[in-house]
Amino acid sequence: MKRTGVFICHCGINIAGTVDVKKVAQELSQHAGVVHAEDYVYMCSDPGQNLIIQAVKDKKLDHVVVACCSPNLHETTFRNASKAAGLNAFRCEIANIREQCSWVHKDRAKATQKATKITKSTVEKVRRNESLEALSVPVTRRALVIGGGIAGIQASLDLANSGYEVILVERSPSIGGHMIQLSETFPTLDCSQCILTPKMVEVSKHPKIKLMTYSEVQDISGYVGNFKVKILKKPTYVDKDKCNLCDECTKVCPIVVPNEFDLGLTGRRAIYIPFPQAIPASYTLDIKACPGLLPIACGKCADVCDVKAIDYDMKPQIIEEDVGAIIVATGYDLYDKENMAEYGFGKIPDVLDGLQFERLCSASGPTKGQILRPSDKKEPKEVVFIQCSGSRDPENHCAYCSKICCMYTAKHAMLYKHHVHDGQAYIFYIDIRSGGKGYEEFVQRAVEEDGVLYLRGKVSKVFEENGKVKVWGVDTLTGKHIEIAADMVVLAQAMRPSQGAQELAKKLKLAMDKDGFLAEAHPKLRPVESVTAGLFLAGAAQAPKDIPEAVAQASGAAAKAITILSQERLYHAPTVARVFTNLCTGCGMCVQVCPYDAIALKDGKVEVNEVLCEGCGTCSATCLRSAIQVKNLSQHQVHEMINACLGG
Amino acid sequence: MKAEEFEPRIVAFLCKWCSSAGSDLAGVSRMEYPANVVPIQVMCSGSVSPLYIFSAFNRGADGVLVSGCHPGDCHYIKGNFYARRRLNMVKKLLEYVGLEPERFQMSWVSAAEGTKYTQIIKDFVKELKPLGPQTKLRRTR
Amino acid sequence: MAKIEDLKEEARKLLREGKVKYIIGYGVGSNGCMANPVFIKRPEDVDVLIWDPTCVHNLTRFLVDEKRRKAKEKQPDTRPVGIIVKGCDSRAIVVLLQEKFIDRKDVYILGVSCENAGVMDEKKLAKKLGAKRPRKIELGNKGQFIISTAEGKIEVPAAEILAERCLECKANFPVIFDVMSGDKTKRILEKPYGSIEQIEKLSPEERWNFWKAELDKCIRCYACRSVCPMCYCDECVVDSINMAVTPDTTAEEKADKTKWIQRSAEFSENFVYHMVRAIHLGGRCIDCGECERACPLDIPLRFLNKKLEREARELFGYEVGFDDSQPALISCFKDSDPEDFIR
Amino acid sequence: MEKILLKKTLPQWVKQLASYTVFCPKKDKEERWNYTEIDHEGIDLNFLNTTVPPKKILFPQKEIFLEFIKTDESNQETLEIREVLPEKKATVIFGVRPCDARAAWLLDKVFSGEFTDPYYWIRRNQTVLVGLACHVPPSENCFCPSVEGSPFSEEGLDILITDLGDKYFVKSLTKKGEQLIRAAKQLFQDPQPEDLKKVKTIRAESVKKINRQLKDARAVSSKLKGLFESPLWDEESMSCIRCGICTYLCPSCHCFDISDEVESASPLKGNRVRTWDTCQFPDFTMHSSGHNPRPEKASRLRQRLFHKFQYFVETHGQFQCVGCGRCISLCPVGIDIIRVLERVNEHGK
Repeated sequence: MKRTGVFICHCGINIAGTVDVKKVAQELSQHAGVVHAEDYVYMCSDPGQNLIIQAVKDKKLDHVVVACCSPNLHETTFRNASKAAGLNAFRCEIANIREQCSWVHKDRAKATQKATKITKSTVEKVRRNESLEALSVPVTRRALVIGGGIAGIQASLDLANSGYEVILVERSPSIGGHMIQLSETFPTLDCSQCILTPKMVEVSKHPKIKLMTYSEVQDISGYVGNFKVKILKKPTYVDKDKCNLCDECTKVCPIVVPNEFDLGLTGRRAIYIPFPQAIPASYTLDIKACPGLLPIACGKCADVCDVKAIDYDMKPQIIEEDVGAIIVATGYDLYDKENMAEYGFGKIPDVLDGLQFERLCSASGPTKGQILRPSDKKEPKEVVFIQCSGSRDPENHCAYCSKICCMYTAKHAMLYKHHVHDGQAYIFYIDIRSGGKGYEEFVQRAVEEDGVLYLRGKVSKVFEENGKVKVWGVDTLTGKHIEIAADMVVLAQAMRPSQGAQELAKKLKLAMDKDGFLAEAHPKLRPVESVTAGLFLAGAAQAPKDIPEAVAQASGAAAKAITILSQERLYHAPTVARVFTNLCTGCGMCVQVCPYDAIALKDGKVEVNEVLCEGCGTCSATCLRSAIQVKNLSQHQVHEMINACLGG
Repeated sequence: MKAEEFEPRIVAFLCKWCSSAGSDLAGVSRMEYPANVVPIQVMCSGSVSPLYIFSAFNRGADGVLVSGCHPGDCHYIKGNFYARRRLNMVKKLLEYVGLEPERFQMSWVSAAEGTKYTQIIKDFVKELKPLGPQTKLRRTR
Repeated sequence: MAKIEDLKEEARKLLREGKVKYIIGYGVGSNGCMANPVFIKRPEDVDVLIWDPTCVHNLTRFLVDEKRRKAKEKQPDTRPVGIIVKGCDSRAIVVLLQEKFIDRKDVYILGVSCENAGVMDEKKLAKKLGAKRPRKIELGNKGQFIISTAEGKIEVPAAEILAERCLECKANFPVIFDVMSGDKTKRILEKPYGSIEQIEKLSPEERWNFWKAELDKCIRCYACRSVCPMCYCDECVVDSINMAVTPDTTAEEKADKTKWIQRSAEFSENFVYHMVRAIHLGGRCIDCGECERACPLDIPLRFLNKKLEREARELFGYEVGFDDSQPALISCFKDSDPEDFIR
Repeated sequence: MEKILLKKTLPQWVKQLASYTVFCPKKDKEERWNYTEIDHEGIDLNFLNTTVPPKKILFPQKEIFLEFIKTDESNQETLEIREVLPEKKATVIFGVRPCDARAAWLLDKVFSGEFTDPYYWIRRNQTVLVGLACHVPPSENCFCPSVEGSPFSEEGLDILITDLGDKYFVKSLTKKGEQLIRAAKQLFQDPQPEDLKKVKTIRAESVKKINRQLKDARAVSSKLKGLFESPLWDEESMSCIRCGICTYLCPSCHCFDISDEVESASPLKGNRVRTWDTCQFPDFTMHSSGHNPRPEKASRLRQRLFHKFQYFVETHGQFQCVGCGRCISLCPVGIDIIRVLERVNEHGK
């Protein structure tokens, strides 16, 4: 006969105030298999825990139930106490009679009755628990970072500098992300490239970092501490070790396509280097643009390459890597101008988005830092900046606030004034959100020092009219209709999860929020962890962020990853699914429903990979023959709990 | 027994991560609701077998509630989607054989929805009272 | 028109060439005019095979026995088993394949089309004939049944004595087969769920009284699950023997096993049994009607399964028994699955 | 005592039996005959035979033996046990077919002897069986003469009624039977010679009408012994689906299981019950070790026939089969006890 001990906590008056703990103890003492039942004012206190330890020893208890607060709070406390008394941790269970009983009821009799039932059902459960030891697995002490923007770069460097090998995967030919496109950064106005390139170089030179540009994560398997990753390395057709950056190839290349780096404000050749400081410093042959290699249609680039760096026979490679932790920093894209019906569907040449304007301002940009409007390369004298373009508009566009637009628009207006002193900058805004160190001061500076004109209100229409860009809006403060014949309009487009992030998220089994940003495990307490163990989030992939935030989160993610990588072995809850082989017919339904691919068919029966299994039990509800059940929460245990709940 | 005296006995299967946490939150926020529900914490609504529901009614439950995470919020990614399918079939079956539809209910309650949990229990109890004790499926003797 | 001769020829060939272990088919029975399952091992016995409207059985049930037998054999004979299947039976094979219970190479499927008819319902026939005793029943070429009795031949429009399930059959010809006799004549169903609509339209209380009366009758002979090809579990979850016993299982553990239902054939227990069976057949039942036919007390079990078949189709667009590559109803989902019943 | 009762006065007779619970076959809505409690208006002996034999009244599918309550106040265990005996109520079953009555007579043998079964005997002794001789075989598959019964056999009956058209020939065979007649003696007249003559002819006729037979059952029974290991069982059981129809609905099958049905685990409370069980269920012989001595359906079919035609003959000198034909008519896969036994006849020496 099992010998169960029950301990009822008063929690001061938190429980005893509404639940008659003495009565509960007395009822439980009569419950079959309960050989000890007592109540105490604070079970979680040292004397309280000692009561348990003492009773286990004196009464030779083999199971313990503590009726107290939610298991989320003190389960560990009491399981450790039971351990100290010589029991296996899983011989102890918590009956939640506070949050789910005493705190939500007033009627003393009813609350007491309910507390009794909850405790009884917990007794029925615990007495059928088995002793379990945590599962442990060795850790692969390397990390994978997906995305070579500022967040990915920062995370990689932090990991590498802590002594862990890092594989940094970037899908475009160079790392640097959007930050490298920026001209200056708020609120300090220091040059973006100047502060980023040193980090990029550090990455490329770092012995612990294996940089894989022009590559994409194809498939991922395994589990925290032991992931297997398949990475597709796209062919660049240029051997970057041979290439001496002489730039002869681009001169002879007959093909011109829009240049992504300048967001189409300039063109590039089919063979190209994204930008001078690109890392890795090498050329890439864009096979989509190239007239073709099978058969070789042009071949000029190869002809002029003295160092024979160009290799048309380069093939895509699949590279497999083992890692213990993964940081996802896939960043953002701007919400496409073409979605903005009211602002001319992006068809008006002098209506730019924020990033295009950055390029215009940038010293390395298409205009070498002069602000000239695309249509006629004239200096715009009146520029209208429109905030919340596509943001905060649940009806038509994105419901959320893209967070950084207020600041960079202020920066844009300011930069414009620094370039065009006699120009006028207007900013249409809904609100100005300038929370952050030095941010509000920055906005004030734009207004006071640079005379930027802020107009509160939404722009209703933007259209071309004899060489000007007409902007119709309303100043909601004066209620006046406003019409501006601008030379140029800059839209602060909303931030969206970067292209293809969704597909990747599916491969990684990452949850996404309704807007497609990656979901964190807990909005407050676990902001850099994903719901899947071993996967961490950094940068704008998780939500719109400015640079300092992205960098901070990246370092946070790196630190979180290190908590895994720094371990010899990882421990995993042993309450996992178990197969009753004699009942299994191998129908494979459980294999299909398992969210973690933890179940596999092997000669007509299923097997559980205990390390992959998270113990959700969906398999057991699916199995028609109860042939697979979760340890310590078996269908039999639930069945007995049901009986106890219904007072029988 | 008169409806107003009758106190329905309800078993509630709450998933650990959302609904049980939501119920905890209701407690932390000291919301009040009737004491008719005895909760059983399961890992995921996806683990609630139809056997549990039939068995609960067989042992005399007046009502059974299954509550899990909102679609997309499942701690186990998709367990609640399977639950939604499976238990929809159970509900249709029970109604088909003539059990009062009110007696078996399902809800999505997130860890942040203490208020919603409270409301669901209040409504559930309110709807069950006029029905009186569930004697149809209950084991006699 | 389906000809048994074609199948006999094929069967003889298979047995002669040793391509199959044996052939499961229909033969003349000794209980009235009803056919019986027969198991033919030698080519010379093939002549006992018959095909007529009394071939009601779903022979795929015997593939379950075959698998159990094979599992026990030291050097199992891996040749396939030949089996004669109607449209509904063939859907059972699809589900068995889908659930990996059998392998396609384990069966050689001799399909036979019910064409515009199907199989007859013993009770309807008895009503029709009154005192007369049927000796033989054949399908006439005008879709009528020709019944030979001691008092001479009677012709009856098939529809009048067809089994209810045949009148609601989705595909009255095999959907999977190695050889098939007969034409793929698709019957147009004006009321695919006619039989259950009469219950659906009742008030909850009337429905309750109906099922209470029916399930009260159950004596738990378990003919329903025994005759069902989908009830291939080695142990049914409602049987309290359902536990893995090892030499070191203690007596206490043996006593402490899940008893979802008690042995007494009382309503409350019968109810749980039949509900569990219905749910477990949801998205798996191919409506061969065997459970209902086998029931010695005529509990209309088909009404339970047909209802869930309908729900599976209308709620989830799930069709049973046509595609062995699709996942089972409850092991997949759509984001768009209805949740109007959820708060 | 032999009497004549006018058909139209049958209800009046039943009316006189107010002190009894009266059963008689009634059609359920699926048109199956079923023994149902009736009042005198409900009486009607115009029926074939019931699906469930009258054994369900003498040997119900569920019988509570005892109730137990175990309380456990901090290790002070107290166990309280109360015997539950069948409720006392005089019962009459009208319209018992001679075969089913004969089965009851076989059950009597099973439940008496060294250990008499109180539960069975309380029910048996308080029940009067009023039989109805068979003019025409109630079932296609009747074969009672082949197993030493007959359409008008009297074993197990208290009264045998023979239908003479507008009147019944009522013969009482026991004290219980006579009491039943005395309860309404004014309704009964003494039979005329022509009545007796008519009874004779009807009986002679009725045997002829039976269209199934098993030749030389005794020989079969002696041949069985040699066939324990015969391949015959495999062949004949191929189509068996291991359901319980043939045995649950057999009037003479009587195997049962005893189990504790727990109402509440704490305090431990429940009943010890006897329920029907059948040798055709795989778990019938399942050991708690998991070992099953009769794992194959072949061995289970063999058991059924050996029990009926050999073991029972050895212990009680009778076949444990009364030829009602239910197992043949109701078997979903047409396993035919006559055919199997005929094959035994061919095979055995």
